[in-house]
Amino acid sequence: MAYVVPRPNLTWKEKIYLPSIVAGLAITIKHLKRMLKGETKVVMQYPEEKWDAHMPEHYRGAPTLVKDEHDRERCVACQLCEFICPPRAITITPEEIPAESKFAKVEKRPKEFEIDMIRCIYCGLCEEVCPEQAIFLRKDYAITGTTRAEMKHDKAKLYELGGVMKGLVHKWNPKK
Amino acid sequence: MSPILFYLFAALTVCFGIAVVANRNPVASALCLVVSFLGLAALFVGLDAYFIAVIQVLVYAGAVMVLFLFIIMLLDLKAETRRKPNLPAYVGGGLVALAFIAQLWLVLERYSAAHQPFPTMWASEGKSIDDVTNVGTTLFSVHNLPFQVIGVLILVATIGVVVLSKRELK
Amino acid sequence: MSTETAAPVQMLNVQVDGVWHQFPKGTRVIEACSQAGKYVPRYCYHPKLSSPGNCRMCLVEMGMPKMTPDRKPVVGADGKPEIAWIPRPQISCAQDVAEGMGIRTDSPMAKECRQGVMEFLLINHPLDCPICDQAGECRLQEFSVEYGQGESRFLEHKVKKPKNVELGPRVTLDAERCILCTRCIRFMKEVAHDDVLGIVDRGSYNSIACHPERVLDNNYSLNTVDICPVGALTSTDFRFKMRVWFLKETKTVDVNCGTGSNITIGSRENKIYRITPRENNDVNGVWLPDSHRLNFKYVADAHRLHQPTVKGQPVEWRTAIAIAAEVLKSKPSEQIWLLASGRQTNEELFLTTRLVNALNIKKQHDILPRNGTADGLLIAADRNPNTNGAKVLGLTTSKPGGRLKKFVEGVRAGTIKVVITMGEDLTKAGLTEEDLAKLDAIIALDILPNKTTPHATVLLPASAWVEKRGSMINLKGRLQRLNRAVNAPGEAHDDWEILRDLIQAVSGSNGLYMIEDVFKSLAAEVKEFAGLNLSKIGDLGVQVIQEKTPEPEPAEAAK
Amino acid sequence: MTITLFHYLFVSGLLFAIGLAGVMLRRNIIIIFMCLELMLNAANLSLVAFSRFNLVNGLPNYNAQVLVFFIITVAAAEVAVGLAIIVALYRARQTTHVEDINSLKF
Amino acid sequence: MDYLYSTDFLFLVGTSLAKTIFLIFLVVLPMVSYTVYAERRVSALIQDRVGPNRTGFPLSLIGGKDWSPFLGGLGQPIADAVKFLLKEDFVPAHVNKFYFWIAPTLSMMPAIVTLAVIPFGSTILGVPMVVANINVGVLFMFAISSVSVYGIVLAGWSSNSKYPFLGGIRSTSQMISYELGMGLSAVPVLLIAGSTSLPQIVEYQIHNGWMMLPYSNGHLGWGKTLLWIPIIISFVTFTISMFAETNRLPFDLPESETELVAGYHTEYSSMKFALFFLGEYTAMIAGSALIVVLYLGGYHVPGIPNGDAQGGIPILRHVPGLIWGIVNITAFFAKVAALLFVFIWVRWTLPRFRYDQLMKLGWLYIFEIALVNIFLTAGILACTH
Repeated sequence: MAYVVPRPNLTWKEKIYLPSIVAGLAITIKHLKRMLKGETKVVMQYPEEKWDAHMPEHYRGAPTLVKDEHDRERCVACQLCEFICPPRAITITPEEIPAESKFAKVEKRPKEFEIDMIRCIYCGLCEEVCPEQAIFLRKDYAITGTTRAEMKHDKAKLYELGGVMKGLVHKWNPKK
Repeated sequence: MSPILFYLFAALTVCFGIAVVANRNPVASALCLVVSFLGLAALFVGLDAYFIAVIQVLVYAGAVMVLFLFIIMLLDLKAETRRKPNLPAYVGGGLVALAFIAQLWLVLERYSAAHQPFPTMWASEGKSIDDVTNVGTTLFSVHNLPFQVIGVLILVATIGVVVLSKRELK
Repeated sequence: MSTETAAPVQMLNVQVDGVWHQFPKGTRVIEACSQAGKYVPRYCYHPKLSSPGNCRMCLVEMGMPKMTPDRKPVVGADGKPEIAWIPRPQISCAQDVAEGMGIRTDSPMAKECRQGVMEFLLINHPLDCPICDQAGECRLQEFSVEYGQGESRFLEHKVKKPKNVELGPRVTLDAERCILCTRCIRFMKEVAHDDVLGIVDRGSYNSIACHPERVLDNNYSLNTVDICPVGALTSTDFRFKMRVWFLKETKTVDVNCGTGSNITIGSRENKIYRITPRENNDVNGVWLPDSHRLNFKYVADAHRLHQPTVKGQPVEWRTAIAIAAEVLKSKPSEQIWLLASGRQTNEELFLTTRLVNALNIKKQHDILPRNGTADGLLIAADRNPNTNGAKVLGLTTSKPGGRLKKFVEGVRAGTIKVVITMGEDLTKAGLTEEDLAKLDAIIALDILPNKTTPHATVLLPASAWVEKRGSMINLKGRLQRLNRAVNAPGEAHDDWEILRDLIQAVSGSNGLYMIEDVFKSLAAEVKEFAGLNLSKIGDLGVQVIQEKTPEPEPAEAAK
Repeated sequence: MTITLFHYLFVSGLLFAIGLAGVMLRRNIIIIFMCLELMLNAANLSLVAFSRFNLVNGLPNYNAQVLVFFIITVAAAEVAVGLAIIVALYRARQTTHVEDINSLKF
Repeated sequence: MDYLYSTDFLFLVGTSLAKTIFLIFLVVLPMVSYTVYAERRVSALIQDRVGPNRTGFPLSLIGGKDWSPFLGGLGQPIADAVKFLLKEDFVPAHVNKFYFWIAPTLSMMPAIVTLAVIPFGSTILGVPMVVANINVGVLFMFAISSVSVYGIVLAGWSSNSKYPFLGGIRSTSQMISYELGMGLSAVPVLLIAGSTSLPQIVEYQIHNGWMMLPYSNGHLGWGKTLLWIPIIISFVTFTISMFAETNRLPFDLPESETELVAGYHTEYSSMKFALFFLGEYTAMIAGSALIVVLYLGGYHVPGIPNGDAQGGIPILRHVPGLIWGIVNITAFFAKVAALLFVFIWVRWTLPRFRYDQLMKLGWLYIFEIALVNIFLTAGILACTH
């Protein structure tokens, strides 16, 4: 059912609108004056001032892939992050780990893992969904590039950004 | 008016006039008509009728043709581009137009005054070449009654348009 | 339906979760519960296989009517018999319903039983779902969410079993994930009649294995992957290629033989990853031969034709069609021959008949027969999927390929100058490449290069069967529907569009803009299709030819 | 070569002929309407030309220009009404093609 | 024919050309780009932000020590221009190519052409500072600016997409509606000045005080005071109509971002988009210039002589006229700049109208008030003269 918004009954004086227009103009010019006098506090001037030092622990920067302290890939290419990613920034090509590899127990790894940083919205869902704790949003936020290709982070780049993350991961746990 | 400018604007007017008829797309036709009217306004300037020239642009190019364009776009007329041209009508219409032009030529050729150059303008005392003033004076003094009638006509037209464009109340 | 049956099946009153239902005699309890809307979880039970009752997942509470000492059922306050509940849970998959039986599928005991069974099943399960291919369609995942408990209480080391075992050329086993439901063993024994699988070792070390010196290489081996409720058996071909939740499922029909098995194509971003059978008890049940299932790779071949060519030179479609029409119009109709195909859909065949009519080449057309041997299960001897369609539309005689001999002679004698081929290799019809070089012109629709395409004057890239919509009639006279799973590569068009344009170029307008329009004209002109449209065919098809058509004799046709 | 009254009158005549031809050739009522405007303007051109040609006290004959002024005014009113009619017609018949508007009542 | 080769003619052509180049390339186009910059800066200041403040001139390109942020922010318009020129000029596949290409030009040209009749200064070395001194100047401005609607309509129509089309349709009806109000609003001024020639209107104001500042020439009088009332009404309605004609907020319905993405230029990019932008701001400048000429005394500053060292305070007449000519031009553009600031100020203060409100305002208030105002002016004039 449509809801009818009650309209206020304006007096004749209000209906001319001109006084209120003038009042509005006065307000805006007051702001302008205060800005010119430097009385208004303005935002941080980014490239010169940075808040890197005050960055909170939960800051969500660029998504990266991590290895554990034994240089083992955590990612098993389950593609859940690819599935959950709202802007579809992640593309994973899975492959089987060859039997002669010392990590063959895990059977599967990403052959290619790409995150398109032009698309990424830093929502952190990939980190949240990852069953192997392989993807983390690190604190790099100024991701720039001069070409589209450059903004597509591949597996090597992602591991380079991510570095090492210590701790036990499910698939290496002999009890599981 | 310099002959070069006259021929330029006359050619503009006539060519775009032809394009109005020749174009199958109504939007293109309307735009060609606008250009034709602008050329016509330039011809008026050449005849020292500045006021009329400006009114021509203001009313025709600025208002009437915008209205045309507006209606054409609103109705989204594309049907005609799909229709087959009616050949006999084309030939007939072309012939009539040509006959008219030929006749005009014959008449004008024999009209000796038409081949005299335009006399030079000069202003006697008390009068100026400010043609807004002059047209205005003539309009309000000599042609006052027709002017009033025109006013009534416009009023009637306004009412007519309002009535017509109202959706019929059933 | 049941009114026509001679002996009506006896209906039994059964109480399911407090509500009384009627089921025909002989219904399994587990099926009865499903029909009553109470799904009972199961691992080992499969409606097409025998019931060993070894997974214990389908435990329910059961009871029989309470009897008075004089063997009369005790009637309760509601006028229905009272039920004497059996104190211990029963498996519902190995028992038929009986008169007055009571079933409780969601009683506390049933729930607790399932929870316990789930916990036991997961004791030695590796829980490697992020790696496992079954994830997403895994019963173990689904039921542990629905009926299991949240956490594992198991603290010991899990039993290690063989992983990544090649059971056969197409099936890989991960014994750790196996829950020993034995569906695969029973399938091989009961359906494929190739008793190659069994269980070896004892107790916790039980695992599936092939008989010594045998491998699982049966042509139906991949069905074991389908029926495996967990990720123990996986398809080597599909292994680690793509997660199943990404796959767009397209319901369509197999075209490798006349059976027309119902299938589901799993594709993602224009690439086909796998083909699985789709249940249709009138055609293929729930099975599909491996050879049919894996025969889709050629669709994504790098050599696919993707641009129309005229004498090898790439041209625009408009030009190609115009040149083809020019060629056809320049020759008298006696010199033109059209080789249609049993792989075309009904719509394409219908437009082909229109082309035949437009060119006035009566009796100068046929299809190429394709014969093999029937395997007695799902593979038919006729390897053309739509021979019946070609017969119905009059593009071939009751003996497909009967006119080919005359055709070959005509070409060799020089009386036939122009050949149109609908995706068939002319060398398979009996011509040699020298014969092809002799022809004035060949107009070929095809998807891949073959021996004919280099000789084609006008080569028109068409769509493969997974790239088009349409319908086909299988050998049993069932009209079934094809659907588009992926898009055709490059500039390749749908066959019916090519034919439409060709007919238009040869004979003028025909006003068809959608495949639905084509079917509409088809339904208006051919009695078998009367009253139908593409959506009415449905996913399971409609029987359009009632009498059983005799299959072509393999011995004679395989010349 | 100087430009004489002849030139202006001939251009005016040409424009009129074009408008006339358009009215006869075209079947789209809006185009016909535009061609009518073209004819009116052709008349305006000859009026202004004559006004300039027949000087009164060294000034153009402003009676002619006033007439042009009237024509423009009436034409504008006519266009407004005409287009309103066309829109009403289109609403009723979904066409602006004169050959399709052939029944007396609708 | 002889006239074409006479010195008079060559002088006329030469000075006109010089004036055109000065006006368009040296004044108006830089003014346009810096108006855009001012728009961004003022809006930022009004909204307690900083605005574009860092694009300087890269001095390193011309041998500077390092890339110094010289005059922070003032390089922004140049950077914008470079960006517009270098951006990919994307033409969507579904557009009507010819009209799509011609529309930006059509929206830019009328705005520039109207500048021709604006007297932007008194005289310099005896040459009047107006490109074309025609006696129907006001009408000419109205006529040409009414043609500018074609650019917008064609852009909307040829884009072949919903938002531009709606923007085009809105714009057409809006501009036609407010043209009437604008024309009628200006009539009292024409009645009082007794001329439609813009230089003559300025002349009148020099002798009789500015329209909006009737006592600026130092003379008082009953008639003048009475006439002030209709002039103020006329000024207000004219300014409001001018806002609507230039599609500025609160009348920017043709390109209202919240409803139509960007209205008629949604599908445009790169230089074609820049032309629309330039056209809009040029129209703004032309409109402001017209207001200055009609109501604010044009180039005149009380007490300052004109370029021929006529009028003004007697002592100043001994200073060379050239200086006063330049002072007049500066005064004119200073007035225009002040009005442009008002345009921007209003934009960042008032919210957008609803479409029916806009039409109601145009047809029921502005139009009626302007009409009554004409009679009022005529009555006062008849009584006092």
